[in-house]
Amino acid sequence: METFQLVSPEGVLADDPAAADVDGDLCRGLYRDMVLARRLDAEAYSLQRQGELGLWLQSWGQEAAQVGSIRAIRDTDWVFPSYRDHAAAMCRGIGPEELLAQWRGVRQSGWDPARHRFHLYTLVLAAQLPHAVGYAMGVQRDGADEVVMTYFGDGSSSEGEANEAFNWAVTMAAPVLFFCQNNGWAISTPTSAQYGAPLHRRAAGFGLATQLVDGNDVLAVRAATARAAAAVRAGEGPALIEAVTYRMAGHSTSDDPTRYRSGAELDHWATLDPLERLRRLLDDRGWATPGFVEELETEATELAAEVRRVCRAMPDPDADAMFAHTLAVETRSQAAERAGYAAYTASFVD
Amino acid sequence: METFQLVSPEGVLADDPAAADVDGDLCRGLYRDMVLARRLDAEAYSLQRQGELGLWLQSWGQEAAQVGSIRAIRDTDWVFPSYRDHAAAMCRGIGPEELLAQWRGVRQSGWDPARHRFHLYTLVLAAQLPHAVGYAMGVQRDGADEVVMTYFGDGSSSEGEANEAFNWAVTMAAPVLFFCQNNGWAISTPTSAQYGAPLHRRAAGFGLATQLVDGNDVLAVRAATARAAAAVRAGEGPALIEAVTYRMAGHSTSDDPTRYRSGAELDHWATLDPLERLRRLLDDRGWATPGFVEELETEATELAAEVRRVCRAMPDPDADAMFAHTLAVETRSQAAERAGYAAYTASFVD
Amino acid sequence: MLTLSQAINRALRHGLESDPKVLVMGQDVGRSGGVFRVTDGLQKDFGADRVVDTPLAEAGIVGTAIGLAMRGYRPVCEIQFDGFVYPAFNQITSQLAKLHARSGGRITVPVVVRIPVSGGIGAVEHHSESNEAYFAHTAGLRVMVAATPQDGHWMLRQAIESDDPVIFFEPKCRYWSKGEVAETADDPLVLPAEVARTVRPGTDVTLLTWGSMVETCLAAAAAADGEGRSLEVVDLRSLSPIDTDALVAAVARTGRAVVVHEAPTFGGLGSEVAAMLSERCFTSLESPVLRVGGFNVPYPAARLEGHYRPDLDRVLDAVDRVLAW
Amino acid sequence: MLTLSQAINRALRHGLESDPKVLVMGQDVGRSGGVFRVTDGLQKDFGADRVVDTPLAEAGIVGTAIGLAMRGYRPVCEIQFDGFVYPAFNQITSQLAKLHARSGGRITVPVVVRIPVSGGIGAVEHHSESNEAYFAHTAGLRVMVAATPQDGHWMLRQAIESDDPVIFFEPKCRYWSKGEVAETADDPLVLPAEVARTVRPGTDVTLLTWGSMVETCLAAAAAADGEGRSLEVVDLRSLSPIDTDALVAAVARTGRAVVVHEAPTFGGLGSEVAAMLSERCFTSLESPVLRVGGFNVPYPAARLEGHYRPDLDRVLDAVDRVLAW
Ligand SMILES: Cc1ncc(C[n+]2csc(CCOP(=O)(O)OP(=O)(O)O)c2C)c(N)n1
Ligand SMILES: Cc1ncc(C[n+]2csc(CCOP(=O)(O)OP(=O)(O)O)c2C)c(N)n1
Ligand SMILES: [Mg+2]
Ligand SMILES: [Mg+2]
Repeated sequence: METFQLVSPEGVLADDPAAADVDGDLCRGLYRDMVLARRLDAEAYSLQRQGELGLWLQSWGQEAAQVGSIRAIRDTDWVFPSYRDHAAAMCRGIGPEELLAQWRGVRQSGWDPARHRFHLYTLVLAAQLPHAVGYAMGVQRDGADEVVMTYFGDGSSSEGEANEAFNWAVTMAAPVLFFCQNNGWAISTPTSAQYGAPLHRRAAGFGLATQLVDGNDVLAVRAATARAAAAVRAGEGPALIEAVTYRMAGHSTSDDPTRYRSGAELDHWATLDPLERLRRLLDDRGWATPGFVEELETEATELAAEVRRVCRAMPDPDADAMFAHTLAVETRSQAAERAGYAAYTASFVD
Repeated sequence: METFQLVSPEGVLADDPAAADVDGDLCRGLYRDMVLARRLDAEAYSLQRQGELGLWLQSWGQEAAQVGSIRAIRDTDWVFPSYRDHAAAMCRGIGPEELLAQWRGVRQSGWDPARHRFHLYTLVLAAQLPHAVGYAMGVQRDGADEVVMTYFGDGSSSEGEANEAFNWAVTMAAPVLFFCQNNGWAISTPTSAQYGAPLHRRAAGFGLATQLVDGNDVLAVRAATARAAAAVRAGEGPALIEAVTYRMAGHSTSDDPTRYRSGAELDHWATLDPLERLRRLLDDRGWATPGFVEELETEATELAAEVRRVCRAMPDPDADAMFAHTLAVETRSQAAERAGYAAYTASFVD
Repeated sequence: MLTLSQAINRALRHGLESDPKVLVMGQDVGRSGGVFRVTDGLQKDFGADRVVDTPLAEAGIVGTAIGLAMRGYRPVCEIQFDGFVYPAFNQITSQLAKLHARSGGRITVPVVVRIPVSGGIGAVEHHSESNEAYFAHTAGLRVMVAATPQDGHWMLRQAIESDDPVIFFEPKCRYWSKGEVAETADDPLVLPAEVARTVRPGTDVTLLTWGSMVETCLAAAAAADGEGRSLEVVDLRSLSPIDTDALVAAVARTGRAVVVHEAPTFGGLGSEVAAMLSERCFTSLESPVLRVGGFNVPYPAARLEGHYRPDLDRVLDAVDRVLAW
Repeated sequence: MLTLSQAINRALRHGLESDPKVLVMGQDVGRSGGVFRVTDGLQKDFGADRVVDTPLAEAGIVGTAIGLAMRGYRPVCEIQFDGFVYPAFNQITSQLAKLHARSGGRITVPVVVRIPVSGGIGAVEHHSESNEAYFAHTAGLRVMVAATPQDGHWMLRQAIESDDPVIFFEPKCRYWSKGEVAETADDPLVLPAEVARTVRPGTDVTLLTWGSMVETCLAAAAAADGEGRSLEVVDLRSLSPIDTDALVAAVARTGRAVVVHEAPTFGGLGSEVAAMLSERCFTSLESPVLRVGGFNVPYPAARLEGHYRPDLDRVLDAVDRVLAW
């Protein structure tokens, strides 16, 4: 299968019907999404280095895959993300405090999934895939005009649960769109040690409609996702998109990628940077007006400041929060445990 | 993919190079394997009905798939079966007592896997597939000239572990041959509710070399398996064979298949019976000499008698057997538990 | 009088009838009505969209049920046998049990996982396990076990109505045993799900038990009666939470307790009960709390299960020992 | 002096050197040397065929290890974090634990499953669980936990040499702490794997603990010492089997016991220890056996783990209570 691309690394837009709706507004919007996401990501990274966050998993390099896909579906569509999907989350209106809370360790999740139609991050690899399929079965039963999209990584595709989800979705003809960000690595494991045949081929074997797309080309991702989502919406069955991209940073702030991958590889992918590629197109077409560029830079700087501010401002949670939501209806023994611990801690206060 | 067939339901042998080595001896041998297997199966069924076995899962209808495949590999190759593979087990020299012990409930397994290079039956669906892959990784490391074959059903292919095994085998280029007996049903679930794309297509997507074969055509199964095993042996990577067959009986002696499938379907498959098909070829060619037919009938009758005899003769196990093999080296607390129970039971004997 | 299996079937039917969001899903639950006929007739009456025959994938069953629950549905999943719940263990422990807490209470996952459990039917391996301890130790789940048709019906209805995930065990050796089932929810025989039930009063020793062993304990109590010993039998019903106050009150009265369950005693849920009672009844206990259960071995071949499963004699032997203390 | 992580690394290296059948396998164990650097340098020295970076599939890791073991290999698998062992739960409980019994002793499966376990490092969800109770309750497994570099090295070597499957827990908050490691197997400090170790003698109260909590109990004992209370600390080391005789002897001496572990106490392995001691030390106990552990809630967000994990104060609080009885 050929990799679908609309914008060359040099920033040249292909003469393709899929690019028919491309204009300055669209490109500026997507560029803004990506710039802000990268800024938040970089800021969170340095906050982790300063000890303000316990951990951070960078989305650096994968902005086009995330922004292109989430901007291609409707706000009423539901998303089941993985854990590195900060750019997608931001497009759904999730703010810095909500995004950072989990990584600061003050809560286990930051946002209200229902409000953003964006589920919590799932850290157990691939576990969100059956959730997405089940949710889509609900959409089906409701007769609703909605598509369910779920993000996962190349490594996660090896888990049994991922493959059960692929098969289940096809069998049930559930309106779900699997979106794989193939960033080449699962921590230190390259895709060559992860599977012997490309994921998009495997997915086709399951009966999913598949597309392989250049994940660093935001316009291609957007067009491919729009096409796939439209087919899913039309009841043509579930689909899978494999977006080829690259994780520019380490796996997480605990990881040292120089142990397992070469500088040359990194240099190569740096030339394919998704932001620069779109910026070339913007510049070429004269769409990057000085006003836009300056405003965006201001906005990014303000965002960075806000990220720092809200992060540092997050107070440590109260012990009581630990007991609050184990069950929807607290049991007597849990209430006793909670009260017991409160009395115990109170005994230390003079 | 077209279904590979060598003998038509009418018993006509195709003019195919894969049939070049077909002769009377070969066909008589395969026919004998199938006849004996069916006889054992029928006998075990009636023993269950008489209360001599707790449960029995019939292989009736699937003899060609099993005999054709296991006769195509070498005795030095290893097999990881499922639980309905009695015909295959018999070809590996596993006797009636060994086969029935588990279903009579006197032991949890009947035979020595190493002696027959035939692993225990695995009742947890698909759990044997990763074992086969791991075993094949061992073969690989030993540089041994062996192939590992594993049987599983259409339903089992939906389990996460099955798919992990497919992917793993391809990634590791392990010398394993997955053999699916697609008998149309997983208890009451037809393949149409099991998956949306045929298994052989899915397997190809994983990067397995695949073949679709008429599972009621013992010569086709044998030829396809021989071909696949040769490729695996030659280091060309793992393979999968999907053999289309039919479970003529209920899922087990506890199952009433009339609740979920039609008599017409059964009638149709009765016309495709693997034994009759080979018998037609034998008759056509004059390979079914009267001596052969009579001897086989005698042998089958004797086998049936032996099945009844060894089954009824199996004594109930001693309580001590329950404690015997929890760990390779018994712990002090287990020894104490065992001794305590022995003392307790002894206290009842006057 | 209904069998346990019929009582459960009616509870499912009630759920499907009274709430369009209730779904039944699992392997062979539809056309065939389940391997124990528990879902018999439901697909015919409610359709294949609400009584769903699923692919053969337990993680998929629980995982998609979670997704359906997030969409507002109330799936009741069936795992075909106790020994086949393990492929779903990840979805149950890391997702089903934790989503409410992880989401700060924003997500509820009202999923019921029904599991035919325990031995006594002469089954082959993996079909006779008593694995309640794994789930009871998992915070975020409710764990219930129905020993009677009454509980099979009413406790399952409560489970379906609960906004919390529930692991619902059905002792398969009791599927065909009959019992009364109350007609209405306000019948005094219908207890809240979290409450232990004294199924037989007694004064000398308290037997604490659940599921497949309730009947065994009742038989033991009847036999002891003949020897002038008065055994109390308490059915825990809810295994998480445990109705500790009721258990403590019972044992404080008799001063002697034996915990009886089918799972191996080593690390079994009986150890929680015994540890808790030993602590809270420290001054009123006249003898140690004993545990009677399976041995620390994998469930054995069918013809050995009579040795493995606690029976009347082993229960009475423990009773003798606590009384002789 | 080695860190726990280095001590384990050397045990793996020893296994790889001394037996060509030993393999190390798991996610990222090769080139990167593991997320905790435990397998650092092994692939470089022993090659990618013996130190195997696997696909991202836990059932596959344990399942293929079983197959390799049947072929005569001795795989040592790594599960990257405690919370990610559940996808392998089916292979562990229904296959790894049972194959020896199911085969009537004909098959041995010498597989070690190494699991970094417990909290205390400020990790995100699923990275801090103490799930030993699930495995200890599973007949057919040996369960060990190394609280010190000494045990990290020698007990792991014993685990690798064992013909039984072993779940080997490594408390991740101890990976960087240093300790002596004996040079030779006949050093008296090298204990058999099944034996509990009295890490600090004492006369007033026995603290029974393991893994991440050994250090906490030692700190509590040191603090209590200042107040004139003599606490004994026993590290169980082996969680299945448990060295019950040693525990009983210790508690019979002091008459008072507190079990301390990080997992939720409800249904935790501490309940087995407490139930067993309450039974066997019935007459010598001067107060109930208390349990100190995690609460019955999912492991909380990192900034709450200080509340969740037992600390010196909570241990001493329990000590006060048993002494005040
Ligand atoms: C079930 C499970 N196993 C292991 C891990 C540990 N782990 C976290 S991320 C990761 C690699 C994931 O790779 P991929 O799916 O490609 O996503 P990426 O990090 O590249 O975005 C691993 C092994 C986990 N989180 N969950
Ligand atoms: C993990 C697991 N889930 C469920 C079952 C119960 N069960 C036993 S056989 C069966 C159907 C298997 O179908 P298939 O794989 O097609 O094999 P067949 O019986 O047709 O030979 C089911 C659901 C099981 N044994 N293991
Ligand atoms: Mg990746
Ligand atoms: Mg089948």
